Amino acid sequence: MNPVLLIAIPLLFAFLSIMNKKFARPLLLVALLLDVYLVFTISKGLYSIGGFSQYGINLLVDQYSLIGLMVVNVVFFLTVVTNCKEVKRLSTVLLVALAGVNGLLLTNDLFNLFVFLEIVGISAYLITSGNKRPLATFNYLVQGTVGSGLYLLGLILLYSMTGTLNMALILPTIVDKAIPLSNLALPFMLMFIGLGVEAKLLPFNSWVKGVLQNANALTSVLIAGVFATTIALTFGRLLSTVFVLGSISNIVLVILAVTMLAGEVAAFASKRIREVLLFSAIAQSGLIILLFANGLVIPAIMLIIANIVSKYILFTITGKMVDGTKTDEIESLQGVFSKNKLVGFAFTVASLSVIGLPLFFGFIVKLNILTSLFSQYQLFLSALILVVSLIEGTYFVKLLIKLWYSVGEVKTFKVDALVKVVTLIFALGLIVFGVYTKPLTDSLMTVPEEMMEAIAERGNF
Amino acid sequence: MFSIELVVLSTLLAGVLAYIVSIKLPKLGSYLTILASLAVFSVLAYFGFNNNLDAEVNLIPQFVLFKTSMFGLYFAIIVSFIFFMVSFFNPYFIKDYKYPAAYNLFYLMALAGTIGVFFASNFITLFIFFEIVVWTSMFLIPLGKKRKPTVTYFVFSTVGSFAMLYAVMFTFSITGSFDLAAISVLSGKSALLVYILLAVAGFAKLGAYPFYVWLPKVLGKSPDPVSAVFSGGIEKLGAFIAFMAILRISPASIYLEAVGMYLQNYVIAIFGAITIVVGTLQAIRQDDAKKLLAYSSASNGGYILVAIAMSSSISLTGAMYHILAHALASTAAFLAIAVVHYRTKTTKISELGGMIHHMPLTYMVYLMAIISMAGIPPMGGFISKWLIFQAVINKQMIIVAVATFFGSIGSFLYVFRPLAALFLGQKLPKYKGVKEAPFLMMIPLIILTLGSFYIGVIPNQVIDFSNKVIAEFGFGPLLMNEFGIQGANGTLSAPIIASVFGLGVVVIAIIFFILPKSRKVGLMDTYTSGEFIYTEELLHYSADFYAPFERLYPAKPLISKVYAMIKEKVNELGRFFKYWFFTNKPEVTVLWIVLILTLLVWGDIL
Amino acid sequence: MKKVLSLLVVLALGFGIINSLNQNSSFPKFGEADVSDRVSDRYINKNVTEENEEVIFGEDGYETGSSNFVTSIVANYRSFDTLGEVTVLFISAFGVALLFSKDSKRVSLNFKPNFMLRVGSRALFGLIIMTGIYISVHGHLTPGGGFPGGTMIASSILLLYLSNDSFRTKIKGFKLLEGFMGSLYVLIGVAGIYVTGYFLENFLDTGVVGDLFSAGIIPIVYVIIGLKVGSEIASIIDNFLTEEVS
Amino acid sequence: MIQYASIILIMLGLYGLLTNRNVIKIIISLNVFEIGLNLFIISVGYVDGGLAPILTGNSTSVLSFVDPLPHALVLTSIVIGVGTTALGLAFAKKIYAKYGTYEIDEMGVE
Repeated sequence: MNPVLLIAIPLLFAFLSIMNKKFARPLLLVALLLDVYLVFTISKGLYSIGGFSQYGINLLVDQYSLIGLMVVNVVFFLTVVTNCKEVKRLSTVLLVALAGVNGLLLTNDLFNLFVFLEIVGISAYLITSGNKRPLATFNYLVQGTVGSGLYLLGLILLYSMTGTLNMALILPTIVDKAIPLSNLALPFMLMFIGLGVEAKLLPFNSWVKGVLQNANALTSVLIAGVFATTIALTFGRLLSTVFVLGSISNIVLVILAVTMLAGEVAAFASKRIREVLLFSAIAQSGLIILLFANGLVIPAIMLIIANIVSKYILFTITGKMVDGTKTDEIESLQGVFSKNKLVGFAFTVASLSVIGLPLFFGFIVKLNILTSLFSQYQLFLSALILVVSLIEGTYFVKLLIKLWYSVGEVKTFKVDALVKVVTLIFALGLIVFGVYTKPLTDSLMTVPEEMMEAIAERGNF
Repeated sequence: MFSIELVVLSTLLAGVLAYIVSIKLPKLGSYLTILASLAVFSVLAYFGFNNNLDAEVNLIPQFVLFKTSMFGLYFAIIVSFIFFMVSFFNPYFIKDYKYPAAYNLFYLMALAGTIGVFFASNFITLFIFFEIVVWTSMFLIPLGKKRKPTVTYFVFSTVGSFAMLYAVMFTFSITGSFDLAAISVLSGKSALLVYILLAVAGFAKLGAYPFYVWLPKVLGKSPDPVSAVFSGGIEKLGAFIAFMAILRISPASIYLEAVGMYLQNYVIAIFGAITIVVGTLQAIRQDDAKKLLAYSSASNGGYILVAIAMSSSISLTGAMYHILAHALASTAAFLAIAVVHYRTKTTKISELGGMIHHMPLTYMVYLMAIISMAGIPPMGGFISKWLIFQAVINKQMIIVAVATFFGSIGSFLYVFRPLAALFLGQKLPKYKGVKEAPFLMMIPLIILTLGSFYIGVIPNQVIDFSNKVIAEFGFGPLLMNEFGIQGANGTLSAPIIASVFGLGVVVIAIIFFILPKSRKVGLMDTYTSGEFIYTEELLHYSADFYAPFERLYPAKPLISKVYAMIKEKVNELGRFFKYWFFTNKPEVTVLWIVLILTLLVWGDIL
Repeated sequence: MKKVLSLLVVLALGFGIINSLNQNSSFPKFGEADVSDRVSDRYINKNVTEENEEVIFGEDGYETGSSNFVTSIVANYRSFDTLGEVTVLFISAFGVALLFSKDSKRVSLNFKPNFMLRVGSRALFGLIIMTGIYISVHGHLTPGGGFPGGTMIASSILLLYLSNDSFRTKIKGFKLLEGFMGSLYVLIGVAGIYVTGYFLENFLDTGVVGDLFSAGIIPIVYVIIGLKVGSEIASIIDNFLTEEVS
Repeated sequence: MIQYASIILIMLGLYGLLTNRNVIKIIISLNVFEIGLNLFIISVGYVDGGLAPILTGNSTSVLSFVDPLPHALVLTSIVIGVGTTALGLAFAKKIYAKYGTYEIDEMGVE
């Protein structure tokens, strides 16, 4: 199957959906189902659009994008299914967002990536507009536009130096033309910042709080789960196959380290559950990009998978909880899980996995991260990661204990059976992967090699 | 043959089973915990003593590897025994818990975790099980009334386990191996780093200075069986790690001629000494019986550290012995207090009195336990302390010696407080109908006391075992014969001391029974010169028991202020970041972008 | 104070960037770009898939057949970008509608079109829409194309819009047109997969360079884009103009 | 060095974003930023004496043309800019509906 259908089908359905509003939601569900089906049937390879080999736009399906597509499409599907009520008039937007997300993961062209970045960005603005906080969304829009503008500036500088936009050709061209690293610092930094805005990296992420602190389950899972994962994967591909960090690696590492630390510390100081989760998400994305920047692709992907699953559970349940109890102050949510044990179980498993305790997937990920960091002899970074995860563990434990044990009266909230089932399955998945990870690690083994293959082939067929 | 893997897995499985059963029948589930921990203990003891444990791993995937060692076995048997003993209390307390099923699950999971730690063959296994113990036991704490200690426990435990993880990973990055033996290969600065980190891990878990503040919080506020398990069992993980760190790593450092040991060991000994002193001082001040015992646990951890740091045959035997003796005695003491708590619903010493009339057996158990903890013959604690004193004097460590003796004398003071005020003292009217412990609770109480007594009278078997253990670390055996242990400055003959002591008891008993009985007075029959008393509670025997001490120094450890400050600083930093980075202003982002780019483009010139 | 500081920082950055671009040996100086070294060289010579040294006006058999190189890139070599771009516009237009239809009710224009506007717009309407369609259709031959053409179409509709209140109510068909054109674009792309194996492949005869009926699917795509952009811009305007904050 | 004028335009846009606290002005600054960007992109493809990239009459592709690719990219970039501007204005209108002002400072703390 041609992977372009992953993008074309949602787009087609999006165009069709505005003709009659009634069909929008069914079309969305059908498109999602088709995409989920397609993801599991497409085969690896380089697919050209229009048949212009490496001179045109290509879609690259390797193990990396395949894993990303599977995770993102499945979670996207489940998010929509479990939040069917909130979808309402957003169906068309979600269809376009789906196309954008798949495009970001598939594309092998820098400018095409920019276009999809805009598509995803604009759909994200619209998705968050449901929060009734136009100023926050406007803020997001301004920052997103500046970010993608900077990305475009960096891209055009890169184009003028290398003469190509094909991601697989950039690195070989740099080598061929012997472009000095100092000349590449500016374009790569611009692109890094541009993507950093979307990836929630620290100095560029003042939009996150406004957008996510009042988000419902659908919005928060999409923004913090699906979109964040997509951006992280895209970022990861750029960092591992296109960017030559060279002289800017110090700035980049400082930015990422500060992101991690600030996210966790801010979460520690937060009193509201959605704030806690969103700051934790910021810190996690900092860590993910940090791993990519250090060339640790496999641990990064594992972390991404662990993250999207646990973020799905945490944000969905939190969304439902806030909907039901009309508050997101942790103090007034005390003991909510004593009436919703199954949901509480899923939430607990997800948080324990995020903390990185054994028997859960997060632990395996943490172990992998540290082993790889230490094999690079990154003593300071790994110490920082440990300190940060101590802070993270502290506030998550605090949160868990508060949510399980009440002091006064207990608020209740209702959760659909479907949400219960899905979160429970995800939670069990975290446990299963935490105990038996071999299939996953095996399938990740080939990722770095395959990523480099397209470069070695110079984007040829 | 019985494989360790099977023990661990079946314990986990039993936990799940107990969980499922307890959803409907919590009490039945708690009986299951008794059976399961009995099974674990007996399997370990039986196959362990016969050298018949199988370390092979077939079912658990990935990094997990086991090995058998006398060292691990010693700990495993003690801890599983403690878990088994405490489990007898579970059926009585289970109904008080908010989530009884979870209690049963986590109880057995924590047991499985500890067994895994003690038999781990590589550091990854060790760490995995260590962390399992941390989080499962963490969830046992809030089942009682208080939630806050959970976080405290998590933080301190995680500091320890992360220090260990860092050490493990660091060792791995140098030696390329996760094997436990790999740390011995290290040398120079890296060895010192790993040594310090592992020591921190041990300190944190054992509750040594400066990490001891979690002990009173957790042990004082947890459900009673949990406190007992922590004090007697889980805390010993710290000793296990400390043993490995101090004995397996030999960083090059200054050799102190005066005391005949390396600087780093001396530092550890000093920290142990501080722990002893601080723990003792705080314990004297506590009004809550459980908190008091918690501080005493901390100070006993100090003894173990001092003993390990001196690393000689006699001191290590002392450490091993002390681990066992303290596990037995402190579990017994905690369980005795648990009985009191169960019957009277309070652990405040000042609210209790005269319990000896209601529960004489519990009183006896407690008495024997504190005798052991204070190091008085004929209990196990006496022998261990004697060994440690011998080693200290032998090494001529003045400061440490002073601290250990101070701790020993101090322990008279603090164990006497609950004894005198809680069990003895005057009966309070409100506890009129209070009865003796239920039958099932009596079993562990009696067994623990007898065990404590046994090792105090006949130390040979334990020393035999511990000789095998220290041989694994390359130390020669401690000499002994049927009558006594050969110390540096003399021989200790436990049976003789015990019989002399027994004789004394008999004589006193005869005197006590022959002499005329004293007049029994009313419950609150306090009097003062002609005045009518309105607030008779204040004049009760147990009120303001150690008032002079309480005036001397504050009840809260000074170090806890430091921790509170750290927490406040992190909070402040968080607010700072929230204010500067997460404001809802687009220009902040733009400003940062501009600044970073400016830094980049001018970076070469500036 | 804030302004001065901002100015200083921004100036520093601006000169820094200019300075670093100036010193950057790999970045071609203005006007010295070496096109032969870039991928565009292939686009100009139309030899991405076939070997030919030069493209001559009035001959046939080239891979795209568009005499406007920019168009050949926009609608053929990088047509996928254009699809994405159309999607961006589409989702923006939809978003504007989504945002406005939420909490305020629709009201009509709040001014009465005067005589000049009514007559003038009728006169101009035809001219503008003709120009718009011409530009769209000749996108592969002359500067312009679907986007400017579409915008012109939209502006002609805007004129009618302003001059005739009753016209406004009739144009519900925009959505249909927009959706239909978008779907058509995607379907042409998908058709490519089944005709030749590549999405958005130029599967029609490319004809003679310079002819109106040449360049395969490029003019078709551009007409689609023109109509789509026109209807989208019109619907954005519609939303902004008729929306009264209530 | 006409090319650097576009950089100055970009900087002007950033300056506007830094100093303005009015929603509409922010959108205008954003547009200035984008225009600078687009000009810069086109300038990258300029060749001294190059023809507009359209074949006319009997010309052949051997002649020197300016780089057509940046033109195509700019086309996309402009359209995307239009989309975001439209959306930004829509949000501005929503903000006005909610707060009754375009000045961010007058909206109070959210």
